[in-house]
Amino acid sequence: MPMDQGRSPAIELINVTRRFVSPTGKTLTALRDFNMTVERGEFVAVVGPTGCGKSTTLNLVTGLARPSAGEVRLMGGPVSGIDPRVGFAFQKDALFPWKNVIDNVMAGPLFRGKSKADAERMAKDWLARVGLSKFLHHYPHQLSGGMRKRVALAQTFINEPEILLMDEPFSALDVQTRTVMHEELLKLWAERQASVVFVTHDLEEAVALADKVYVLTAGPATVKSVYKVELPRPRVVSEIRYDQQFIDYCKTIWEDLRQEVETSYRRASEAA
Amino acid sequence: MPMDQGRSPAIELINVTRRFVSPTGKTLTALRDFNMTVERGEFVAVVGPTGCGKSTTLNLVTGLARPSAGEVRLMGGPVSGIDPRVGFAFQKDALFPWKNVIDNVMAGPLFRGKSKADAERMAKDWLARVGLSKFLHHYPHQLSGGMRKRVALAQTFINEPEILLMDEPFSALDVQTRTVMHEELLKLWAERQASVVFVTHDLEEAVALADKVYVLTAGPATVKSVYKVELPRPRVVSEIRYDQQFIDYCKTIWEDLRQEVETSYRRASEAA
Amino acid sequence: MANIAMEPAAARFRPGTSDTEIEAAALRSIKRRKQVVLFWQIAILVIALGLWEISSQLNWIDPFFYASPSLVVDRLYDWAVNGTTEGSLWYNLGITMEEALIGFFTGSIAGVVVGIGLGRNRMLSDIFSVYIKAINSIPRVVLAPIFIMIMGLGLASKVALAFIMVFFVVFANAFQGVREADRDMIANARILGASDWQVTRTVIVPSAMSWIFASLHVSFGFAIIGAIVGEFVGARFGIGQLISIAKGTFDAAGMFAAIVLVMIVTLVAEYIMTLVENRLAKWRPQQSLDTH
Amino acid sequence: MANIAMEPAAARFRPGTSDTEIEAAALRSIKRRKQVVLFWQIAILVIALGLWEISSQLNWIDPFFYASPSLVVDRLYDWAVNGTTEGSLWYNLGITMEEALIGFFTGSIAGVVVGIGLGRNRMLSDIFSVYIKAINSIPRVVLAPIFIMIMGLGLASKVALAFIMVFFVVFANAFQGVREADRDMIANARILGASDWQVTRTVIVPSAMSWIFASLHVSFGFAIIGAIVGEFVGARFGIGQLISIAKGTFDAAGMFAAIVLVMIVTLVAEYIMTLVENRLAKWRPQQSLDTH
Amino acid sequence: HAADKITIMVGGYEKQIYLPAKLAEALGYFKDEGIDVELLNEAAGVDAENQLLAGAVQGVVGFYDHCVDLQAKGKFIESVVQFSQAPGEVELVSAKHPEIKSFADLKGKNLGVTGLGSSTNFLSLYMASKAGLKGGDVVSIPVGAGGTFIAAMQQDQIQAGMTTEPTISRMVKTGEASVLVDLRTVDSTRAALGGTYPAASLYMETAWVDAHKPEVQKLANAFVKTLKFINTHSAAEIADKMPKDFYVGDKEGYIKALEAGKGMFTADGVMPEDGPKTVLAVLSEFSKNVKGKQIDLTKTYTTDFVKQAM
Ligand SMILES: Nc1ncnc2c1ncn2[C@@H]1O[C@H](COP(=O)(O)OP(=O)(O)OP(=O)(O)O)[C@@H](O)[C@H]1O
Ligand SMILES: Nc1ncnc2c1ncn2[C@@H]1O[C@H](COP(=O)(O)OP(=O)(O)OP(=O)(O)O)[C@@H](O)[C@H]1O
Ligand SMILES: [Mg+2]
Ligand SMILES: [Mg+2]
Repeated sequence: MPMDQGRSPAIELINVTRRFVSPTGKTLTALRDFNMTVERGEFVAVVGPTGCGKSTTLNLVTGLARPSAGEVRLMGGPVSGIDPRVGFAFQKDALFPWKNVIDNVMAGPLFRGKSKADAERMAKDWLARVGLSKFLHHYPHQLSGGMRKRVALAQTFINEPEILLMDEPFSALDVQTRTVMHEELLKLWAERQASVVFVTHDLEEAVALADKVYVLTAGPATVKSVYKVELPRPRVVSEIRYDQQFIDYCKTIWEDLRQEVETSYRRASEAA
Repeated sequence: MPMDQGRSPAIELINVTRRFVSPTGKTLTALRDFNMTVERGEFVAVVGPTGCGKSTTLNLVTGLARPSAGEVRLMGGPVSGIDPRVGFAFQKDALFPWKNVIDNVMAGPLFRGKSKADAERMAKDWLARVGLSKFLHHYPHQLSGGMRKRVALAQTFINEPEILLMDEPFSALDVQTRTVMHEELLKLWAERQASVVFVTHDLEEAVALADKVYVLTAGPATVKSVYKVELPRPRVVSEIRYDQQFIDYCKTIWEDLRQEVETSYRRASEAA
Repeated sequence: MANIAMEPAAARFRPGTSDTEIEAAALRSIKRRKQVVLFWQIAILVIALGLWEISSQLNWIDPFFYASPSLVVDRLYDWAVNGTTEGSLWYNLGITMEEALIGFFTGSIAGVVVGIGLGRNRMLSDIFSVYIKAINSIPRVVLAPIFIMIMGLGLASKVALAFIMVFFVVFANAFQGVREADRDMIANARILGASDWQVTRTVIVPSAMSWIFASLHVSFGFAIIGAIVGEFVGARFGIGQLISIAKGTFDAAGMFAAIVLVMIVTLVAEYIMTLVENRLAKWRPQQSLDTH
Repeated sequence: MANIAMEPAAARFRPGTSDTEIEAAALRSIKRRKQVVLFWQIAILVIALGLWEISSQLNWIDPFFYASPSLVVDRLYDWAVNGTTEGSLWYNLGITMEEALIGFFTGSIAGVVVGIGLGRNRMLSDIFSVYIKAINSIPRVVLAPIFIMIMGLGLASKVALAFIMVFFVVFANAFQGVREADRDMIANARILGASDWQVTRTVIVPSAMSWIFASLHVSFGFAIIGAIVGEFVGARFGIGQLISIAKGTFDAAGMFAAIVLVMIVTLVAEYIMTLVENRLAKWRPQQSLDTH
Repeated sequence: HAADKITIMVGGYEKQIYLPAKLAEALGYFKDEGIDVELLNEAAGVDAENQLLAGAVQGVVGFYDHCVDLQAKGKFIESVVQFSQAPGEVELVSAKHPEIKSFADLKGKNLGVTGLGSSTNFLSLYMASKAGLKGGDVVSIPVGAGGTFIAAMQQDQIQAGMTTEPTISRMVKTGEASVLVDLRTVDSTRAALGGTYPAASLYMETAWVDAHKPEVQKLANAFVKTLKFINTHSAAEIADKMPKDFYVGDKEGYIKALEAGKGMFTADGVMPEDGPKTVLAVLSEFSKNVKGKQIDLTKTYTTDFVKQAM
């Protein structure tokens, strides 16, 4: 796999800080001196208390937002605007309400200059994989929450991005569908040798999928600790949960995370 | 608890059918001959494959939508329009973007004729419970996904509804915050002797919280089976997961559900 | 009825009612609704015209100024059958419609293009919106003679007036429509690989569509007004001329007849526009399609 | 710049730069942006006026018809210092402003109220929108004399004209704004216990606000036009009178001077309106407030 | 009652043909008579009559032919003070068409008029028919007045046209047009139309006049005095009394135009004997309203008040 040996990492966040002005006029620091490196072909999971700054981090990587200080680098170059190699599954789906399901999924390939026939074939294929073949012509408002999320995933996956960012992509899905999605994701990752950053609240999911798990501190987010998950690949997500090593990983990370979540919750509860 | 002995149940769905016209002109049946009874003071969890019709069911109970056939009854009377005794946490939050956090939470009490001071006091209290005291004056777009969800919960809880409908309320929260929310929910339920219908994809959550778990079939949803969870109350959600009885419940229901989810997935994948 | 989130009260069915029965009932209820609307529309029209006729018959209002429906109908009939002093009615109507339609299309296209252009480019909009607003405040009646001086008495000057009536309304809405486009959706499109132009075409334009249509609904009337104002100031044919002659000869019936004609044409245009809009907006949640 | 989802290019800071430094840089960049905008605005103004002046000096265009900036400024200065033949300039301006402002406020309030009323009640809107559209197509120049006949030559008839210019534009937008209000939000409000009126007040009105403001921005210009058209048909004082006399006496400079005056007033009103709008819309995501 | 305000609408009080209105005010004659007169301006002549009939104004300064026209429609208004005995208009011919030397040469040409159905329209057609042209030989094009008239002639959309000051002076000065028929003096009007043509006048509703004789008398007094003033003063002296905005920039031109046109005003406000007949002749030939109707000309004017005023 030659791409894995590429000298520069896929994603680098170097001493990144991101501030917002809060309505009371004070600045709110969402990220402070944040450092993270994702090698090419690596699968990184990010966990942390709610509101700590995970989505903010992904936004910086996409180029949708800029750091207040520090630097973000993609494939060795600085981020300037939106990079065509990046795919991003938003936390809150952003489907186009005026396009039906298949047109939504076809949007990416069409934007990227694929022919209509190709795009349609690919879209049908991906919609079959996410289990929505029967809903090609429904409009987003006619779908359930989980179905919309799956359309959004197909929309992202169809572009087969080199760098794949996902913000809690599977939280609206039932366990079984989630398993199917896990497998599709791992397949895509392996085939494309993509680099993945995967934000989730489900620790088991994080350990089952990732090479590295980043645990973030309560906001302003910094990296608290990084765990290398050395479970053998290929992993069968539905079975791995009975593996003792897996359970140990989960326990360790859970302990680590719990402290942060507690800090976060305590801190947030104190009256401003 | 005299209210528990009230003769008529809190919610009754009798032979309810709900159809939609799909874009291809065919009718899509989301619910068919659906029957469900929630006694007063009962805590019911609903699980089922994504897209089977859970949200549709809740919509019918609120009165936001009407059944195509069959009848929905609340507290013994037919549903006609929106009932003030119902509280509903939407699957997709519907905060008012032009109101800041505290104004969003105060909306309910103010609508219901509470004084501004009272509403503010209550809202502050609830925001502290969901851990957002520091964000009173933020606008929704300045919050993270999990924070928005918590505002929406405070907005629903503050009305202390007699009938509480919740559509995947905690899926965007980290485990710790979720635990806190579970406890708040159980407290509210116990204090108000409310009747709760709780839709979730997290089976453990369902079993840990509910008196009864409804398992729905793949859409068109009908009730596949109902499980009475006879774990002692009060339950401490964070500890119950190590209880053998709990684990058994989960296993049984999981098996039951898995078949449905598989059917659902298989059926949906077949090209329409 | 007052709550748009609620669905219209539907008949309640016993369990087991078949789909066809339910659909038939839904269709019936839609049809009944249409009938009620039509009934009231006609009732209001009849009452208004009746009042007008009676008060002018009884001289409560002076028919010299306000004519009466029967006189207006007479005049319209006469014009339709015998033509006007300035040639056939249809020819005059055609002239005005030509001016108004060209002005309407060019004006709304320009309004949409400039609105979207400035809406997407904050620097340009900051610089130019001041000028656009200033120009919008020039009375069109003052512009009319200037346009005629520059462009002559022919089609061009009237089209220009219709254009300028339409442009600003459409511009204002297209501009704001662009500003209101959902940021997440734009971000999503860009990440999916859309170029600037593709974002405009697939996200900005569709989401500004309801804004643009809202302005088009008033604009067609404005385009006709523009054409007529131009014809007032100088023209050989057209509805504006008919009105101006009628005014000059104290012919109230003629004036109202011309106005009625304009109204009818506008309503037809409006109807066509609504059809187009409904076609374009077929992705929107529509309650009446639900089977109850 | 072309992509509104992207944030403006910001300076890149070394790690460790303090918050105050970063904020100062942000403020600087905002200030620089304002300066660039102002520069271009002035540049365009100067170039346009310069071209006008030169071409009239060199007789490329006939200053008899099109005056020239210097003549217009002279006339404005003269009016301001010595008054017009019809009394002090400010008095005339005041009259027109009074008519326009009353018409603007009543027209936009009526437009909003009727728009929201019909927007929330589909039956009423189905019945009445036909009539509203028909009335909108009546040329205002035809209405002017009718209004004066009914309401006399005083303030009332001009206000009515300004009203009718404003009403339809605001109505169309308020109506569509109501229709576009998010259904989930309405549902949420109702479930939280809101009455119909509370839903209107707390959900419908705020979400239609940007629609309403979009129409108000064009409407103020329209209100002035209405007032001036009314003054054309018959009045003693007012900017419309000044324009009409200037036209009658081939006083191009006077005509343009009056128009310039109207423009300035409109821009001031526009500025105030933007301030109000920004205040009301302070909940919206605003990029320039981010510290970079 | 005498203190009540009398509102008079003028069809453009900056126009020289309606000059007596503003002049009377400037000379203070209304005040001298103890009446409170408000002059209102109105750009397009025809609306004024409607306002008069609707009672919004008590008097109108406008063309006498409306009195005839309205009688055909059953409305009775009468000229109380007759300002002019000539229309004050001029048929201009474009310099691009030197071949046009008389009305007869206009065959097949486009004639500019202010509006279809306006006095300029009827007068043009009348003169054309007097010159032996038949209906359809000339085409009337409504071009308004002022800039649009000039533009239409420059663009050769009209080869000749009837208009008033200050357009006349302007076009003659620039050499773009010359005078074909001058209807500003009594003599040339007689020559062209076969009689005097009473035009600018103060007219009022007959019923109102009958009910307000004292006020009307005072008005007549003021206007007759004004007309005398015009007769006894030079154009320059009159111009001095007028608001300066009326002759912006080109006072000389204004005075010259006034000199040329001063002769159209009556000396005493009395309706010239042969005037109404000419008007009726013109209207009954070309106005749809008047054609074939029985008109009682004596009811279209009164000289009672002006005679008293002398
Ligand atoms: N536009 C904004 N203005 C002000 N503050 C903001 C803005 N966007 C985000 N924040 C703040 O930044 C912090 C981090 O938000 P972020 O969305 O990155 O959290 P998150 O880790 O994704 O949380 P979750 O798990 O709930 O999605 C929060 O405290 C939020 O209030
Ligand atoms: N407005 C609509 N028009 C047509 N079909 C609809 C509409 N709303 C829902 N449906 C269909 O009804 C079915 C049930 O939807 P519902 O939202 O109730 O599912 P759900 O059980 O809540 O799923 P999830 O777990 O994904 O939220 C889906 O197949 C969906 O496509
Ligand atoms: Mg997030
Ligand atoms: Mg759902």
